[in-house]
Amino acid sequence: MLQIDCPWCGSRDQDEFQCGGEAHIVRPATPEDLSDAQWADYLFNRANTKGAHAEQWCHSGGCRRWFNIVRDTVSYKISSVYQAGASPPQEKP
Amino acid sequence: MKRNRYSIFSLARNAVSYHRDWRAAWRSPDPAPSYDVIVVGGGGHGLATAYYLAAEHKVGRIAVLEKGWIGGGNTGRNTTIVRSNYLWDESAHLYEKSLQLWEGLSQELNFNVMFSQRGVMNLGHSLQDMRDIYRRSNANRLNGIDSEILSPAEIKAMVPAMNVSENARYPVLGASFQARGGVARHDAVAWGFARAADEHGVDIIQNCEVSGIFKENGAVTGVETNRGVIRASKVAVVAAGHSSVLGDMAGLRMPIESYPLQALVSEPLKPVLDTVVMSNAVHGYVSQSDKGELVIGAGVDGYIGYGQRGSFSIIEGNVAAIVELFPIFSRVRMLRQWGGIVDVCPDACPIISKTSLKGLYFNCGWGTGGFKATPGSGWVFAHTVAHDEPHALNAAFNMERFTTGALIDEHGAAGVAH
Amino acid sequence: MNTRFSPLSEFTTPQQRFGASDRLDCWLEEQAFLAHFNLRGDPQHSDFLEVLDEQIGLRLPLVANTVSVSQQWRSCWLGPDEWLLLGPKSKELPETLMAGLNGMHYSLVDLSGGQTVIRIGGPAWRDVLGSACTLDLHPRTFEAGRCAQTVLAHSNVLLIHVDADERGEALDIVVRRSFADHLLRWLIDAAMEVGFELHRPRT
Amino acid sequence: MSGARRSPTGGLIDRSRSITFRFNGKEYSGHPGDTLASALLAQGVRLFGRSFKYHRPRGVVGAGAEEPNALVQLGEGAYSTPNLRATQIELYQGLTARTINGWPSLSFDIGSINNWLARLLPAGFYYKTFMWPRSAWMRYERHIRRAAGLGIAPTAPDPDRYDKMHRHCDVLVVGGGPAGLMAALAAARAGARVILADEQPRFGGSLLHTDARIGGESALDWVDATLSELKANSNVTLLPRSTVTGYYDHNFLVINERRIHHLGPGQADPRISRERLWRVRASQVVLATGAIERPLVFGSNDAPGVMLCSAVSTYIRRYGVVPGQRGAVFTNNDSGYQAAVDMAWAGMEVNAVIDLRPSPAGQAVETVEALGIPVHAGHVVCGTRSNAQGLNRIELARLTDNGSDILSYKGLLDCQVLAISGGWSPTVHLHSQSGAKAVFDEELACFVPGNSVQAERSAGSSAGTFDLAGCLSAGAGAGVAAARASGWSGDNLDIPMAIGGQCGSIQACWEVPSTELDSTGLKKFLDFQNDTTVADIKLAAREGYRSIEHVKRYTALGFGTDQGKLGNINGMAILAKALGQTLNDTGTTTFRPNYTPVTFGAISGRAIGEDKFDPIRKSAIHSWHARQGAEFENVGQWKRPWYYPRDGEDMPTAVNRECTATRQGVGVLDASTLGKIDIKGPDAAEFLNRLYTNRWDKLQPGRCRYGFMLGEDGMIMDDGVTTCLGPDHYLMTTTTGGAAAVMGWMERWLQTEWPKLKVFLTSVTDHWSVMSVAGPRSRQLLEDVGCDFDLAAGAFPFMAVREGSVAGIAARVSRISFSGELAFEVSVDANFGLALWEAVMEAGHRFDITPYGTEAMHVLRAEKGYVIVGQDTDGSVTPLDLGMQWIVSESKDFIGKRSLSRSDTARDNRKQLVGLRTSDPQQVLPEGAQLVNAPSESRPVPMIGHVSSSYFSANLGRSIALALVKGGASRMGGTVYAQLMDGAIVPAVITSAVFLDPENERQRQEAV
Ligand SMILES: Cc1cc2nc3c(=O)[nH]c(=O)nc-3n(C[C@H](O)[C@H](O)[C@H](O)COP(=O)(O)OP(=O)(O)OC[C@H]3O[C@@H](n4cnc5c(N)ncnc54)[C@H](O)[C@@H]3O)c2cc1C
Ligand SMILES: NC(=O)c1ccc[n+]([C@@H]2O[C@H](COP(=O)([O-])OP(=O)(O)OC[C@H]3O[C@@H](n4cnc5c(N)ncnc54)[C@H](O)[C@@H]3O)[C@@H](O)[C@H]2O)c1
Ligand SMILES: Cc1cc2nc3c(=O)[nH]c(=O)nc-3n(C[C@H](O)[C@H](O)[C@H](O)COP(=O)(O)O)c2cc1C
Ligand SMILES: [Zn+2]
Repeated sequence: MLQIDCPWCGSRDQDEFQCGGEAHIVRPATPEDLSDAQWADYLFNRANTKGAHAEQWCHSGGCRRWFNIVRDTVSYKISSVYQAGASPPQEKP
Repeated sequence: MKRNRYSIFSLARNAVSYHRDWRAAWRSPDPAPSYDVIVVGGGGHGLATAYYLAAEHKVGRIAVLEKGWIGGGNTGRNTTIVRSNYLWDESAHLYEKSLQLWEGLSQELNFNVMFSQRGVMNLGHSLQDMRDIYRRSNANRLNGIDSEILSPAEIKAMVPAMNVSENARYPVLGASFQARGGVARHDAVAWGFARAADEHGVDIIQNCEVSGIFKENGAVTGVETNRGVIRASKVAVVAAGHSSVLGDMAGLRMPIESYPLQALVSEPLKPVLDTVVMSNAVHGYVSQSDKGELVIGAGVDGYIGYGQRGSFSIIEGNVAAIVELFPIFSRVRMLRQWGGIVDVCPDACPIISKTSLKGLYFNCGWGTGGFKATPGSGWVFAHTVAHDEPHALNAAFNMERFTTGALIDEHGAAGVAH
Repeated sequence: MNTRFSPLSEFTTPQQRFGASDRLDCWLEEQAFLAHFNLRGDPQHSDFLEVLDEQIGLRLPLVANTVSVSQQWRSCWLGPDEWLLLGPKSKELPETLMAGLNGMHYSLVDLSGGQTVIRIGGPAWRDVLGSACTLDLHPRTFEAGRCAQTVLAHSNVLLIHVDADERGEALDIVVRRSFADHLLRWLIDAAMEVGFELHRPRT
Repeated sequence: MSGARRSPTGGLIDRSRSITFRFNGKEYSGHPGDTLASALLAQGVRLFGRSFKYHRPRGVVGAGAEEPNALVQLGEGAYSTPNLRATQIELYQGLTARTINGWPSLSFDIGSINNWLARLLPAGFYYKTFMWPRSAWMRYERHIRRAAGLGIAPTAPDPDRYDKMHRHCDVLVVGGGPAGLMAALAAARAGARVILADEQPRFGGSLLHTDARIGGESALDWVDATLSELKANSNVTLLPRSTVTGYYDHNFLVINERRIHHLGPGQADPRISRERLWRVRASQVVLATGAIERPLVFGSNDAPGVMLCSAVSTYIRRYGVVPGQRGAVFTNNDSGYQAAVDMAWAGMEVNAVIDLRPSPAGQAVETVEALGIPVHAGHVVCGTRSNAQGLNRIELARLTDNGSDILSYKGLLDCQVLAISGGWSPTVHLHSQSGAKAVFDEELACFVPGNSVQAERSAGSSAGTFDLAGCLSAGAGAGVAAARASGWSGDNLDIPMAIGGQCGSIQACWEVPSTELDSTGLKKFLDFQNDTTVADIKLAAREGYRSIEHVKRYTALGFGTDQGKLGNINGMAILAKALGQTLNDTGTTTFRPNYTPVTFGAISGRAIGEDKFDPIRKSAIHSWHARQGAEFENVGQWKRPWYYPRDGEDMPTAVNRECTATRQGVGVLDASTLGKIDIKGPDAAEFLNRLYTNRWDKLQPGRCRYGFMLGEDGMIMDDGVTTCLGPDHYLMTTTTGGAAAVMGWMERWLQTEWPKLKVFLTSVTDHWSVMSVAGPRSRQLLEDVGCDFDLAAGAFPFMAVREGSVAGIAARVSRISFSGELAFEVSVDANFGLALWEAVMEAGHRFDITPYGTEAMHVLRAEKGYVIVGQDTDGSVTPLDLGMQWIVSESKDFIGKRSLSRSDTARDNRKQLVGLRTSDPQQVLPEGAQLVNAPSESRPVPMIGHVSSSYFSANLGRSIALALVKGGASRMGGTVYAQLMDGAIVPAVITSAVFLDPENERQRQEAV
């Protein structure tokens, strides 16, 4: 039962949120230029990381804003929250 | 490697010697430096693959590498529903092959896997559910798979505990029913395959985690493990929730995400439910184990997770769904809940395929519904590995389908995918 | 001329009151026919804020989950570029506001028919709400000037702290029309235990 | 014999009042404050049940949550509840309970024959047999199922209610013993918001059964004083009868409060829930859950009368029960001596303290010896003998000096109550559930909490601190630390002086040695509920089941309703020894919720039943439909009128009537449930271009257009009509079921992928009531209703939109049609929806206006070949498959476009939408019917598609169907066969999917 810090509303129960999966997958600018395999990679392949995973969430039961978090997919601990469009914070050394 | 054969007679014989003389069901050998085939993952599918490789394809030296204890993955934590009434031809034929293997599995393995053909019911709660049920049942019949459509009255007669009242929030309008479907004793499936594979000389190596895959010139050459390097020219990965992790080791990107899927059991009860009941719309499924617990499950958490646990709110929704369908279970108590890591493909169908790397094979993506496929999956995968070519039954379940678009989408019409 | 029906005007329940005579610790009523407008715009754009201030005397709250109040309007933060303007009964927004906003990227949408407000008060309102609400409603954290969107009994709602109703502290629950009946039913069920009174809609 | 086994004084029971109750049909009495177990013990009952596998007679072993044996079926009828522990049932007047296992009766149980067959039934025997003949398993299974299972599910719906409560707190303290009370006090004094939960009806924990003193007063007085301070603090919530059952991620904990169990069925105020599930987010958690005493493992250690020392003390001190006449103690540590003292205090004859340590010494020993009780050091109990009432003798033996073997047998000792103590197992359940790993402490001979992974700390005996003074100060320390960690600055508390409750050394003993082979001698039970014995564990290890998890599953160790609270650690230690491992190597099995079982009702809370399981969404016109006797259809969460039967009509008659009336006169449909999204901003058209397959940049204000939305995989996701309301301003409609998903989808693209697009979205679904007025008379009707703009075709063309007033209500009217008729969709502020509807109905009298429901709507649109997303599409259908190339723009990119050119998606002979005409016009194909080219008896029959929509069309006087057929577009006029479930084979001809008015003259109809 995650408790997620919405960058706007603060800490809320996971049931107010919706996960949008892996973050930072950019839609190709000109899909027509892609091979079928490249398109399939964009469409279906996912890092599915065991460990620190950058993912998109939407505060759908609250402010309806999308944002990103880095969450450990084993411990479920959330190490950072940042706004949509921002790049993931650097790993601490 | 002759084992004790299991039977009532051997049981009686051993009783005389106070059960001192039972041999180990499977050995616990140290890994050899190399094998012909390494199977990564000691779940039901991996063990079945090893068994059929040895028993049917006479592959000589096989090892199953399991990072924990065999059957400790999804095989040991699923709700054990077995059925073959899938919508699309490709899946229907594959699962039906599996169901046929189930029907003789205890004898084949000489291990009672308690396959109980008590029937599986998929409820329909909306007009669209009923259309889908007709479509799927009709297709099943034409594919040679048994299927019936039940009216609410027929459902009530089979499952008196169910509320089929018209006043329910989502009334039961009917159901599809596969009488040959049912449940099995999940642990026994892993153990039975392990014992039978061991009998054919397969080395089952537990506490052996694969941490790297070696390749040379586009072909696989072995694996790195916490118990040293083990060589093989064929590596068959059957790692379920960890498929992406292994794919990553080989440099493959996979169309897989791993989600927490939970299940729970009630305290044991005297028999009260004689068949398996699944509902997509009310979202839950339930059967009663031979020990008497209600075994209950629902859907995955909405985010990936490797923690073998999920969120409580899923459990709440799941239990509410069961009480909604079975109001008399309200005073029954939940004993235990747990989770597994299910590997989900975009089209809710598995991958049983060669890869771009020679000698590397993947069997994964079974998601929330691969227990029923255990023998069939092992059978076709063994064929694929032995012949370096898929069997007709798994040809469609290749990786290329994500490129060509020839998905086999079982989301829409197959009901809850268990 | 034409009869209006608020989302809960036809609400029926066997009980309008429930509780031992000594205990009616919660009351509920619909605040029907308020003016609801959803406003979107860029708060970085100083003109945008100014127009609102000038035209309807509202300083939009820029702090998340807070409310600002003017003579006639309450404005609730819904998102970094989104607010709910709640006005008195069927209040229209002045044409001049639209005119003022013209040329800016904004959106001002009338939702008056699509939402209503259930006001809940009485000494036990927090417990009644606690049965469904995952937010921390403790007075230490949810106090005057606060609002919050959340999910209540499967319904998306906006909660607004009401500081100075003549009957004491209360809470306004803004809920979509089609969910209002369900939500009120749920709240009444939750309020059984503390005893409740269902007031006629305030229109 | 009432009160025969009560001590004359003492105990926390109300001796002034008596309660009668029934157990196994017999009437007994007890006192308020009793549990069912204590009351029965006080009445001399020793036999509580039969064991699961061998059906051995069993009595009470414990006094709380750890009890494995004394399970009962409580109550009758709808109140009947299976598998409750007698040790946790508070006695109430009129209680009835029955034993769970034992047939035909508890004292004579036929199943006990299994006891004699035991040798044939080692762990896992069923995996080895019941395999022949192959078909027989189902028969065997029926018998196995009947023999298994514990209690009986109720047979009627639950009359009680359940609810939930959400709370946030600074500090949640679990357990209200000395450690927990001190923790709560410390945190509360620091100002923190505190919840203190204990599963018992009273706070005090083990202090409820000691003679210890705290701060110069009796422990109970200290408890009372502490509680009154906590009660007076408004930041403290005290939850008795509340078990913390689950510890989840991010410090989310679930508490199961039992609110009325103790009153008996039907006795409580019906407004009060039976159970409440507290959902708590705690900033910090203090686990003061105490410790559970471990049994010692020896031959026939399951005889009724063998009880934990702490249970014996509890029954005596807390319940004033004298559990027997002659007692003895068997222990490996000091704490067991207290039971001897307590038994003597209660007037029992205490024959011996058997201590397996070679030379126990110290205060405990002295006290016992002072009472004249012989202490047999270096001795063990190696077996028991029972009569019909349970334990009557124990067999003693002397250990060798190193303690590993039996040196000699010392004969039998009379004994009805054998109090045993094998040491203590800290209750690390919640700690472990939180994700932490308990570690084995050799010195304490128990698992203790390891490193925390969540904001949690253990204190008191749950952390391995077994002396009272230590528990008090550990609790206080944990409370202050927790308060500080949650942002409060608390002072350290003064720790009151504790007298009593010391603890001494322990000599670990996991199994009392015996000379015979385990499997031949008396059974040594580990898991009483599942009849798992030491021999079973050793057998499992021999058979290669080496992981503790395998052993658990093979032997059922810890699988019971007590989840191994009593026996697991002994079992793990025995396995470790069999494998030559340390206990830390072997490890524990995984601790999972629930700590104790939780009622399904409580987990569901309020969210069950017709009006709470899921919201019922209603349109503003719903009440009118209901008054008309409409039958409703669930569409998503909405209730939509399905059809409106008139006096006694059946569904087909009603639907036919609605369909013909609409095509011939005028019909009205409540279309309010469609999703509606207001789209505004300079980039709105560009955004629509990206979302929809067709182009939107040329759509003029006042006009609307139909569009398809695809997933990025190229498959149809949703459809609807979007209107251009003005420059940069659009109103999109979506399907009823898809509304929320589409809105979410659009927001997501905007916010995450295209944040530079200046577009604002607002859901306005609920704001608008929409009625579709359709049919040749619709224009006239609207004129009659009163419309302040020109409805004439020239002024108001097809696919145009007008704003104005209808029936005096501000309205937006669109000339769009899903029925293929001349139609107007009128939208008004939903507060006026009903008024508009009534005005239209009123004016419609003249035209015999007919309201129609979703079924007629489906027929009408099917006559026109219009698809319904989700019915005629299933996630594998593209617009091209529907033959709608015209809607797919070549000249721009849109979501999903790239997928359409993949080899499989671009293939020719994909399944394509066609119409079907059965040769018998009266025959309506079932929806979902499979189509084949050549019907056949042999299986599998290759299938080429299926029927997605099928109706009888009253307007056409025949059946019509839409189907997806392989290569269907190029097979017009060809015949296919539906080979149905019932074996029937129905030929049908492939036609265009448009059955009526292919030129669209009716809907465009420019003059009436
Ligand atoms: C709660 C739940 C309910 C379910 N219900 C049903 C149902 O009712 N019916 C149904 O048909 N299916 C069901 N399923 C799905 C089913 O359990 C799985 O599809 C199936 O068991 C998969 O079997 P497997 O052998 O492929 O995977 P697993 O049993 O998970 O085996 C994979 C093994 O690989 C091992 N492994 C992973 N990484 C490595 C590595 N690096 N090195 C070595 N070993 C590794 C793992 O430890 C694991 O033992 C359910 C699943 C869950 C979780
Ligand atoms: N002599 C010994 O060796 C020995 C051994 C163990 C304990 N003790 C004595 O026992 C006392 C221990 O004090 P303590 O405070 O640590 O424990 P405690 O046993 O007094 O209290 C623990 C409390 O936690 C409650 N509890 C446990 N799990 C719970 C759950 N999941 N949810 C809600 N409540 C739960 C129990 O009902 C109990 O009331 C001391 O007095 C100590 O001396 C002595
Ligand atoms: C079909 C099935 C039935 C189960 N029945 C029980 C049961 O009766 N008692 C029990 O304690 N656990 C039962 N379990 C749950 C297991 O104890 C365990 O939780 C599960 O296998 C997952 O393993 P883990 O919890 O050790 O991670 C059952 C599991 C399955 C899959
Ligand atoms: Zn937010």
